[in-house]
Amino acid sequence: MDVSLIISNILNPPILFFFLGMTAVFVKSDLEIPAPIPKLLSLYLLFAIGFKGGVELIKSGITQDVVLTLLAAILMACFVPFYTFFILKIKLNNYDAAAIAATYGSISAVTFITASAFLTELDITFDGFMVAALALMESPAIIVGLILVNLFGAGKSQDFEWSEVLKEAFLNSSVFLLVGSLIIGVLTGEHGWEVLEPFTQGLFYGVLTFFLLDMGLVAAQRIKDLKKTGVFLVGFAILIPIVNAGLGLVIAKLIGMSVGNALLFSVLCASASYIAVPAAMRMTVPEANPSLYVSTALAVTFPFNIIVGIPLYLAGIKLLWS
Amino acid sequence: MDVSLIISNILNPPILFFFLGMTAVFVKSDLEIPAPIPKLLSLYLLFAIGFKGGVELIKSGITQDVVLTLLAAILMACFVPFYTFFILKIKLNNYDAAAIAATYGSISAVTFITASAFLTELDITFDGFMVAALALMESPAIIVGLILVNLFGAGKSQDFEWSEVLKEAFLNSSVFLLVGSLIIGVLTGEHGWEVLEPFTQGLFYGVLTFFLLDMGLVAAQRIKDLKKTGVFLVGFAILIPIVNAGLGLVIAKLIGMSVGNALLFSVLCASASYIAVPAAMRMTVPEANPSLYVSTALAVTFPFNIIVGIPLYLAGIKLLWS
Amino acid sequence: MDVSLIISNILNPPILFFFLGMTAVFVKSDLEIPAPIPKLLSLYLLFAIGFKGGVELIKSGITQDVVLTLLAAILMACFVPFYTFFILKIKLNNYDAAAIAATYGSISAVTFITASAFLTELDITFDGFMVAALALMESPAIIVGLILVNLFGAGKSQDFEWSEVLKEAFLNSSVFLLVGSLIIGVLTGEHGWEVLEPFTQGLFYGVLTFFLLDMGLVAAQRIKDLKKTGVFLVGFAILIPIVNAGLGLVIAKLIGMSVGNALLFSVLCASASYIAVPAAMRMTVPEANPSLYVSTALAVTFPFNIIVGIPLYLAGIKLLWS
Amino acid sequence: MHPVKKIEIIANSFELGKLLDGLDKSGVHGHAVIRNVAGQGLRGNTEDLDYTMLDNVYIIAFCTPEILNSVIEHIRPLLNKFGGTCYVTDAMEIRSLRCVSSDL
Amino acid sequence: MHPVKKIEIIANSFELGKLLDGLDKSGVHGHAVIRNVAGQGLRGNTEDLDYTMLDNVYIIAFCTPEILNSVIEHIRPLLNKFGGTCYVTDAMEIRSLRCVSSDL
Amino acid sequence: MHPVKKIEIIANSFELGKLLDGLDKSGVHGHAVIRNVAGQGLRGNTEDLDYTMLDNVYIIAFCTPEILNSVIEHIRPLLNKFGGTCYVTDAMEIRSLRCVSSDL
Ligand SMILES: Nc1ncnc2c1ncn2[C@@H]1O[C@H](COP(=O)(O)O)[C@@H](O)[C@H]1O
Ligand SMILES: Nc1ncnc2c1ncn2[C@@H]1O[C@H](COP(=O)(O)O)[C@@H](O)[C@H]1O
Ligand SMILES: Nc1ncnc2c1ncn2[C@@H]1O[C@H](COP(=O)(O)O)[C@@H](O)[C@H]1O
Ligand code: NA
Ligand code: NA
Ligand code: NA
Repeated sequence: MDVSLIISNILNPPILFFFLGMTAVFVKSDLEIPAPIPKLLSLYLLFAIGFKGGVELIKSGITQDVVLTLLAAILMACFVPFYTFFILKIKLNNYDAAAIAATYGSISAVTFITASAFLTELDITFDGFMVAALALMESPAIIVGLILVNLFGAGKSQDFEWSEVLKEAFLNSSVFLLVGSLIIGVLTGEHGWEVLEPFTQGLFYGVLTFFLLDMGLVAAQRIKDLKKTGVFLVGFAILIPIVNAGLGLVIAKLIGMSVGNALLFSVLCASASYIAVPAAMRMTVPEANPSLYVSTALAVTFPFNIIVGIPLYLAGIKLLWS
Repeated sequence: MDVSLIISNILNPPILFFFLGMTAVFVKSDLEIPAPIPKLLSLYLLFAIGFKGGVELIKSGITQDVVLTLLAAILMACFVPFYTFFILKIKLNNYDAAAIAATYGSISAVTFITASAFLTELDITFDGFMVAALALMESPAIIVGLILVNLFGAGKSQDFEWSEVLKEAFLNSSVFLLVGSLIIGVLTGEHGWEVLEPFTQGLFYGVLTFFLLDMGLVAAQRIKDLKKTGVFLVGFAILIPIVNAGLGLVIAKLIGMSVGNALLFSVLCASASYIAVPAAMRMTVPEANPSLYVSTALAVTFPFNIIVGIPLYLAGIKLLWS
Repeated sequence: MDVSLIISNILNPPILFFFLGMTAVFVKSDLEIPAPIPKLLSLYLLFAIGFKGGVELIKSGITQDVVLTLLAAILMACFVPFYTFFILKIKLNNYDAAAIAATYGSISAVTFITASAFLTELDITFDGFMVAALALMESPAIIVGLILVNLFGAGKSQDFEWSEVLKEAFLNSSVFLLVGSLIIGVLTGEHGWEVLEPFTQGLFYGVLTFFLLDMGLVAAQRIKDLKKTGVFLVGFAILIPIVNAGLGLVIAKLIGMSVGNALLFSVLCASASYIAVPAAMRMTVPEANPSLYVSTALAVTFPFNIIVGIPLYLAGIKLLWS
Repeated sequence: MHPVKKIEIIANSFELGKLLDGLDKSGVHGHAVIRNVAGQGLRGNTEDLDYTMLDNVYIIAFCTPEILNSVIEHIRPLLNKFGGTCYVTDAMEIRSLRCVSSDL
Repeated sequence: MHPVKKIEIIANSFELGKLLDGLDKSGVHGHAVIRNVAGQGLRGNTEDLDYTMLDNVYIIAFCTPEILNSVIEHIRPLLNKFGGTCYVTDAMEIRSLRCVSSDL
Repeated sequence: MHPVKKIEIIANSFELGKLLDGLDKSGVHGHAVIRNVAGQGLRGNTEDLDYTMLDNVYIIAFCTPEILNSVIEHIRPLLNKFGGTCYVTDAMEIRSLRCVSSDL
């Protein structure tokens, strides 16, 4: 069953263009999407998903479901970096372990968006407030990571300024635009939706497809770094997402989420950040090696999730929920 | 009455995203829309508004209304820099006074576009030839400004080349693209409209929203400059637009414009240029201080007009017209 | 008859915006579409046309018509650089002759796209597999050009690495994205088409229009180079496309193409490459003068084809086919 | 023409603000900044984080020879902490320092 | 290797055309131009007009020492009128000046 | 502060990979690269191919004086074949070369 889901997932334009991007790198084509176009596409996606989430949130209202989901989101965002840190310490120094743990505690908005497009394809509904969960799960891991560095750091305490760290955690452009668009969606509601619909809805799937072409290029360029990261980390980058998705599923079942919401939640748990957290770690833990945390998240976990993970987790949900 | 209009204006996505952009600067988020994306968005808006104006102009034909409106537009574009120059001379040197006067004599296309979106929201019609008025009001103030500098400049006459100045005034990219798109709209008419409609109409509101996010960022960054400009100029930047809009209203009433056209005309009178005129002034009056003329137009007059001005002027029109 | 077709072609938004771009350069307006926006637009166009071609190819299936057309395409792509080389050698050295011959043997995707928009305007159908012909005709001329240089080069054989040359020929970003999108169109079929349609179809005409504005700017900037290229090459750049289109027509008639396909095929034969081939030639035949091969293709052949050529060739087809 | 020192700094764009502050404090009030510089140094390739837009900046500042030591004092600790390189060259200034509106 | 002078000019992009003309007239036919340079100088921050795309350019031109004076003559008036800075450094040229197609 | 040589190369972006390889082989492991440089040289204007994105790059590399000759040996053939220019200047290095995490 999962295999047929995986294949039907793979035969979608976004995933196929992701492969096309990877292929371009492997065959050494000079295809590239020059800066700042990928930035434009990602701003658009955050804007569109946030706005849509807000519009739907105001329609559903803030129910008990919403509150439970958001609490579960924060819980997982704090727990994941904590437990993975101790796994990572087996092979890595404290700095690298903390940075990677933070990366996996946070989320990847593109993975979330790809999962939501996958659900739309299959006509499975999900709620707008999941976007709020997405926003809430981005930042806590950065804070947890830094606390871990301070607790286990090499004797001397880090001299970074907490104000700068908190700013980077909660006001980085992704979180800011996502939350801002969500709030504007709440404020303008159905009426705002109608006027923006051809832009935020009509183009959404196409922009996602185009953006995944770029992600394929970027992810494939990172693959050569995996030699440096070693087998331990590559294994970590595949197994931990499955474990986290599993934890997510159990929680989702416990608090009674719908199938669509449960998938998005487990995808959030399974995904790792390759933009916001790396930037924060470079600034606050300069001792950690960026190759390690960027490459595992980008070249292993991201492709794994969008190709295999999403349909796999859905298969798991169908099993548990039926 | 104006208050309810202001609030309904504020609760629109474009204005809310403008606030979001400003907020990003105030809380020091790293949100930015990297160059040249804002340029792309503004080229698109000029292209779309010009083309639509042309298509509608050919439908309505060149009536007496059109001619009267365009004459009124040129009149105001020449009169405003002239009278404001003498007000500005009270506190400023001749160079700065002329540059700022030219800025306020010209117009801001984005303010115009925001006003037209506002009218569309309220189902108030307006005519395509207002875009021709927009185009005609951009350049004259540059010429008037330079004449003022030459008349009142510090003894020696300026040695700029008039050919370069006229080129900058009438062939700068905004005016050129706007007029060009308008003419093409006239030439291709209904048929051209149909094929381009998903592009020029469908995306319009979304692109405007996205662009105002960037304008919010840019305007807020300018606010710190206002310390240098002083209370006199900040007051000028709020009061003069109201005065100019009032003058515009009276003229609009006299020549019998419709409510929609009257609003657009008064918005044109009230708005100030922050792209074309500053570029021309930097080139021809290097003695003037760019901070003064850019910051007042961008950080005070622009936000004032799109947030408070547009609904305020409409309230005024409703009073006068009823 | 051709004149009325030419005029109706000229009065379309894409062609008019092409003129607008050229006009901007002639009157020295500062209008420009900053990099990398033109790149974004051209990536989009390749993506959209390739994807649409793939979707349609799978609908029609691979018939004898398809195979014959593709064979004809490869034939012409090899024959044109060969015969033009000997014409060019009359006035030019071997290096320049080979580079220009390769340029005219290859194709211009934008010319093809403009022709397909022209057909859509006129409600003349054409087949998706013509996009495959487009892709197949891009590369062979590069190889033929290099063989000619090696055969007739100045005594010493060129020391370029064939692997690099082949890579540039078959994996350059245009060919790669076009073929990749085509394959993905084949794989996702009708279903993929539906989800991407607002993006790939809705915006297509508008993006083409915008892109031709940029092409007008670029082509006009090249016109000043034509002094250097001389009368011989300018004549070549107009006459050879007509000859090639004629050859294309005859072949199209022989193998029984439809009117729409025949036009696209003759446009492919008539057009010259100004991106992929110049890049390959700069790398492999550094002795040739880039001004010669870029300027003729871009400032003469491209405008000639989209303004006069396309309707002219269609008139020829109507004559031959009736 | 009078002699000046040219200071060139290549560092991560994150540190740009701090470096310019450092220059300003040591009395160098003019500078030029080129962004989006790719590079490779002691800590490896800038590509490590390129996707996150953490590229290098190249700062050029000309100053009078007297204040060079003060500049070094202010800049060196930043480079030590965050990485980056700094070089000094001798140059001659040509621009006349007279007021802007007085044409020659 | 033979000695050359390196000329560096930082000025507003508006003046680029005139500056390159000036270099050309004084006999410097090679140059490299970097655009989008941010900066701060006597007249304050380039950000003053950044929204209007009036950023700085950084021009680099290497020339033989003999023509340096001619360059200064042509460039100085432009800098005085519109602002911008110019510096000269000593350098050595490495490129062999032989014709392109003659491989070493 | 110790003396170093500054190497500046301006060449077509196509050759970037080969030039950096050349630097690396001759022992220069640090460099900075500025892309999108416009220019004019012996072979005319870069605009000749600008539409095809074949613009120039500006490579800056500081190295110890000893390896300069090795650098020249590796770079010169590339410049002769494909065009491009290379200049060398004297400079002083300021950055302390100590390890990154040891704050001053
Ligand atoms: N020897 C060098 N020459 C030129 N640029 C250098 C050199 N060493 C380092 N850099 C630049 O300075 C940046 C930071 O250097 P590092 O802190 O050594 O990693 C690198 O990314 C390079 O762009
Ligand atoms: N001392 C300096 N060092 C480096 N760049 C400078 C210096 N002074 C001025 N500049 C650059 O030259 C531009 C114009 O200078 P100015 O005419 O003094 O405003 C500034 O925006 C800076 O980018
Ligand atoms: N004298 C020079 N000064 C500065 N840059 C130069 C000089 N000569 C050539 N260049 C640059 O080097 C590139 C290649 O030079 P060339 O091989 O001579 O065409 C040119 O496009 C310029 O950007
Ligand atoms: Na996670
Ligand atoms: Na006005
Ligand atoms: Na051809």
